[in-house]
Amino acid sequence: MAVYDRALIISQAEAAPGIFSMWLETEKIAKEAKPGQFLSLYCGSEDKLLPRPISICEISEDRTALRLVYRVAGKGTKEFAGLKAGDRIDVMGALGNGFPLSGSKVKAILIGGGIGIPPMLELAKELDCEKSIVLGYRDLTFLDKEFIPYGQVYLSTEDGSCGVKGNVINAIEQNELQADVIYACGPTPMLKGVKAYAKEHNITAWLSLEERMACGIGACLACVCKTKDTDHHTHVNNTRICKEGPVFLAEEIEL
Amino acid sequence: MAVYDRALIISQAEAAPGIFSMWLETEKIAKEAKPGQFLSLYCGSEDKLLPRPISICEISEDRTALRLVYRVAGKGTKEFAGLKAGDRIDVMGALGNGFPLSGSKVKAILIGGGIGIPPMLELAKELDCEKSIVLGYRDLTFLDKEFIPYGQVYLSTEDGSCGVKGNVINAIEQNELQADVIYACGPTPMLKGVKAYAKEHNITAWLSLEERMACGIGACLACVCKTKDTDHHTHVNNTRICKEGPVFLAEEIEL
Amino acid sequence: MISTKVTIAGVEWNNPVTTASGTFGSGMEFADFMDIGRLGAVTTKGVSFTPWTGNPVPRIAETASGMLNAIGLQNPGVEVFVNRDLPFLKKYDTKVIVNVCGKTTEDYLKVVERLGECDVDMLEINISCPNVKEGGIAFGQNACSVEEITRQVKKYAKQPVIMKLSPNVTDIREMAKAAEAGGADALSLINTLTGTKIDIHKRKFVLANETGGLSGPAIKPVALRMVNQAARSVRIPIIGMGGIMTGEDAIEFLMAGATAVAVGTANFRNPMATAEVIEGIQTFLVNEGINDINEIIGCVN
Amino acid sequence: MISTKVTIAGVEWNNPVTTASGTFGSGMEFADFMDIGRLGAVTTKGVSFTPWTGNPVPRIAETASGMLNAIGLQNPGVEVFVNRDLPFLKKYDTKVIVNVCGKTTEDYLKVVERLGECDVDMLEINISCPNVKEGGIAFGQNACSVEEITRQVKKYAKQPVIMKLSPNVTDIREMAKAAEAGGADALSLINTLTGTKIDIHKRKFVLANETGGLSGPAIKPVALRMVNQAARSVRIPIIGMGGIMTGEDAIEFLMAGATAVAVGTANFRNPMATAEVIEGIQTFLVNEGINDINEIIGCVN
Ligand SMILES: Cc1cc2nc3c(=O)[nH]c(=O)nc-3n(C[C@H](O)[C@H](O)[C@H](O)COP(=O)(O)OP(=O)(O)OC[C@H]3O[C@@H](n4cnc5c(N)ncnc54)[C@H](O)[C@@H]3O)c2cc1C
Ligand SMILES: Cc1cc2nc3c(=O)[nH]c(=O)nc-3n(C[C@H](O)[C@H](O)[C@H](O)COP(=O)(O)OP(=O)(O)OC[C@H]3O[C@@H](n4cnc5c(N)ncnc54)[C@H](O)[C@@H]3O)c2cc1C
Ligand SMILES: Cc1cc2nc3c(=O)[nH]c(=O)nc-3n(C[C@H](O)[C@H](O)[C@H](O)COP(=O)(O)O)c2cc1C
Ligand SMILES: Cc1cc2nc3c(=O)[nH]c(=O)nc-3n(C[C@H](O)[C@H](O)[C@H](O)COP(=O)(O)O)c2cc1C
Ligand code: FES
Ligand code: FES
Repeated sequence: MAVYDRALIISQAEAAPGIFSMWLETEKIAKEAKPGQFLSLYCGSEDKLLPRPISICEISEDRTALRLVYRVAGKGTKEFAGLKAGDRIDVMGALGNGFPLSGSKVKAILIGGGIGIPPMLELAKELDCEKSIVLGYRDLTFLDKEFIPYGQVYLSTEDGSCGVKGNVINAIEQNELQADVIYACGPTPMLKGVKAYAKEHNITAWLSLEERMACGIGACLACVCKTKDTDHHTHVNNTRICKEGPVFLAEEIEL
Repeated sequence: MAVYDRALIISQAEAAPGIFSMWLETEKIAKEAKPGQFLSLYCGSEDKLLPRPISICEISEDRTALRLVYRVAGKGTKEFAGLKAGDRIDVMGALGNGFPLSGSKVKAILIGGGIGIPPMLELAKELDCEKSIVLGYRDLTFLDKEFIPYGQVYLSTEDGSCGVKGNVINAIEQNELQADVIYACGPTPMLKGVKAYAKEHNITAWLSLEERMACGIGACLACVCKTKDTDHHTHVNNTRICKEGPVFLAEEIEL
Repeated sequence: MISTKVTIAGVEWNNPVTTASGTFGSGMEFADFMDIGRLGAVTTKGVSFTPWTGNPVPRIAETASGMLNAIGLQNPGVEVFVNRDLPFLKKYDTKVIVNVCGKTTEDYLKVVERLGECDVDMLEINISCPNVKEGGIAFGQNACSVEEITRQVKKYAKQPVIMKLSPNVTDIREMAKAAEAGGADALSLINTLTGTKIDIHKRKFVLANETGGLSGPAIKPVALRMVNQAARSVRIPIIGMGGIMTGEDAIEFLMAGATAVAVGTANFRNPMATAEVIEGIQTFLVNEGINDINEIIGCVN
Repeated sequence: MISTKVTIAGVEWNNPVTTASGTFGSGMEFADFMDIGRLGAVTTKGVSFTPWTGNPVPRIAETASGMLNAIGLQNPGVEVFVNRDLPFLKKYDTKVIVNVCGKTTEDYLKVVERLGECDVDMLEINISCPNVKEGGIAFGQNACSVEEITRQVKKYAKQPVIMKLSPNVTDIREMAKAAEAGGADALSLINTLTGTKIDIHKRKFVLANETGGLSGPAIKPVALRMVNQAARSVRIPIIGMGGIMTGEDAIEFLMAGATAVAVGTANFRNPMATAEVIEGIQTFLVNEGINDINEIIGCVN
């Protein structure tokens, strides 16, 4: 069940230029959190009313704290980046469904693109099977070293400065990676590519989507995505990303 | 000339419950500041656009810093009270005319009521004549001890817990204070009383007024007060408190 | 004992606080965070006769102390509402107000008729949604059509009818009087002000719908002014809304002349917002020594 | 070399930034903080034929990301303006726009006539002030009277005429078209939205005038929407305003279809606001590789 909490900031550091890593103490939320779920973070300044959805990047072993890794994209994330250890922040979570963990028999590819990489870290930790981890960047890499303990890591960069030059699909193809299931989070063009790739190779693909959110809990219908079939809740071909997602089977949604 | 500055907070302390004393390093403003002038203080949070006018309470001897003493009255002053030494704050000043310093031959009464007391401190320091200082409070006193070096201090409290029970006029009458000139700052009812008292006793009275301000520099005409004669700038019976005031000769204005 | 009970069109609420339509779903999602039974009433998301898909995304954008939305009244239709959402709401000791939307007068009437068979306390007729091409605001910007649709709805309605007015008009008093003349039992206002936002890097509108409805504290001064104008123009009670975040904000609306208030955008900043508004009102009444909330309604006039 | 020059009704400005009437006096007070000559144009406080006393205080109140004002157009009258303020403004390399107000059509015409003899670049006719009982907004809320007063002013005006529109209307397009039909050379919008605020402890309105005009970032979405609607409805150029605080905000208005922008409430938060808006526009053009600001005007349409 989602809860609202005034979380304590345990640490905050700039992991790469403009990318921040923050640990929050929030036992109420951490104890039942799952990889692929997200939090709503609220701004302290009263002129910014909407929550900022940020994925769970890691859950502490004792399940009392959560790690978030986020990019300074605008006013809200800029405010968050200014917070220090000891400050508090209003958060709600854990929200959404999270990634379903497949059994240990399968071969999985985890794909993260840009700021879609953070949620793959906790997933990599919790997935108990053979894993290839493909991380796509524009240029500067971040968080990539932390994936090493959990599987074989492949990188792609748009400028070719690191790993394969190109995108994550290029990296998969060049490294001839095989899989029964794909988990992916990243920008929509990347997800489209992954969906097409998975379909072509007949692989089950779980995609984590992004959309602007207002309530974060399924009440306002701001964050919908088109669906192939009529959605059980909305009774139209539209589903709530914050509630039924953010993780969907690729074949069930339209991108 | 008024300047805009990003001042450094040197110290901040709660002088009495809900009353804060803050020293600001702002050489540009302090070097020409006068008692009775004020600063516009700007909020950091973007939802609060208007400046908060706060009087200069003291000017440091080397004229690089200013002291402000203010009451937490609403959202803006609450934000200021949360600032700490080392933080910065946008300020503009010194604004307004300030108190005219009468010569050393006269006898003066300085009257401060409530949060109108702070500006009287620098005035008390700079006025070089015989001074009676009358400070009126509702109940709890503050800043009163700091006036002792500069003249005879008389207190009044509404509840009689300290000094004369009643208001500043009661204190003047009970102590049979005499004067050639009165300087006063405080709530409008008090200023009305002072004006009437000064008129009755034929004393020159300088009153420092308050009004809601937007620009603080005479451009918007938000902060006017009615005048006996046509004002030289506005050409109507209305004058700008932020520019021509906040200090006026009692007989020239209507309260 | 302080009384916070108010009566609107014969329906007694335990306190004057309801939810603004579209910001609270049908309450289910908020039940994790607060006791819905504490609300004076729950106002549901707009309900149409058939399911509506709404507008393309992005549907929302943040603005200074406000937000724009162009949801476009997505909803599963009145049958799903009656069979799924209404039974949920009836478990709580609160009044149920169903917000009704339509593209044609007939649409509205079919929903009103269907709800007439149900255990619903009041109907709120949304003639002011700026985000649908047909119906919605078109009905709400002209005094004659406000009066006419009100009259039609009243013919079919089994429950008291609240007409929800659009602020996108030259003179809100005219619209308020037209609704009253048409037989409305109460008014609610304001719906959102039409606005827009541009992404200067992409050189296009942020919302897929180009424009959306502005809500939140940014619009509170306009909402308060209109509630006050309406309250001075009609005798029927008013539910005031627009930017209410705290109990103090709610008190402003009551003093301006509203008999009750709705909390909307605040639910997105804080899922306990409605409960905190109720507490804030109570604290104010205690501190000011007011025994009955009805004493302050319209007291500035 | 990037060009920021824009031409409005035949008058070329060095850049598209002016001051919103009433927020910059006649510039004198701001000269301590910035070089007024950097502005594309200075728009003065409203000028009437005789001196006006304005409304009682309090005249302003702060609201969430905005403010209410009810100054009531206090001003020393056109003679003082011509003899004191105009000579000051003429020292700078900037265009001078005089904002004209009146209670009757005749009032406006007398000011317009008097300014016809003066070295003034443009006239902005304020038919949208919500804070005076007669005149002002009364002219601006009805298409027929907008057209009629525009026609009258144009008969007497020696300078290009900008009609300043009220946002307190159902359909801004009608008003824009009416002003164009009356012969306006340009439009400016938006003036303030009427709003109010209540002091719940005193149980009365904060402003002595009860209502005031809402300005600042709170209204930006509404302003942008109206500027965009007007730009799509008329061929004459538009000066857009309402909540502009930064260069990015200004770019939004230009993309929506404004040829120039005015900065108002921002001057109160920061006396260098106009200069910073000009710099922000320039930075944006550089970063986006745009050589001529005219390329982006109306680009979302
Ligand atoms: C389920 C989900 C998980 C996410 N996880 C992460 C993460 O782990 N790390 C990370 O850096 N980012 C993540 N994002 C994106 C992140 O939410 C935005 O970057 C952030 O909201 C931007 O806020 P801002 O105030 O800095 O930007 P502003 O542009 O000032 O934001 C204005 C409004 O737009 C919304 N918004 C802007 N960009 C986005 C976006 N891309 N997606 C959704 N809303 C947006 C904001 O929430 C806010 O309401 C996630 C988004 C979603 C939907
Ligand atoms: C010339 C002058 C000198 C002042 N000197 C002092 C001082 O030395 N110490 C001190 O504690 N107070 C002083 N005040 C009063 C002080 O300005 C207000 O208490 C303060 O602005 C309240 O701001 P707020 O954000 O806390 O309250 P809010 O109620 O949130 O303020 C909302 C708006 O109203 C304005 N406002 C509210 N109360 C007043 C008021 N009494 N006068 C003017 N504007 C007001 C605010 O500036 C702001 O624009 C002075 C006022 C003036 C005009
Ligand atoms: C996301 C969202 C959806 C809304 N949907 C509806 C709706 O379905 N029917 C309706 O009458 N009003 C709808 N509204 C308007 C609100 O009920 C309310 O009138 C408005 O938001 C002003 O109140 P607020 O500032 O407290 O949000 C919606 C508002 C928002 C923000
Ligand atoms: C204090 C104040 C005084 C104003 N006086 C005038 C005026 O004299 N004439 C006029 O046409 N508009 C006047 N306005 C309206 C502004 O020019 C402008 O249209 C409005 O404030 C919106 O812009 P902003 O949000 O940038 O302030 C005034 C606005 C304020 C805040
Ligand atoms: S954000 Fe409200 S339904 Fe998803
Ligand atoms: S505050 Fe603007 S004139 Fe005084």
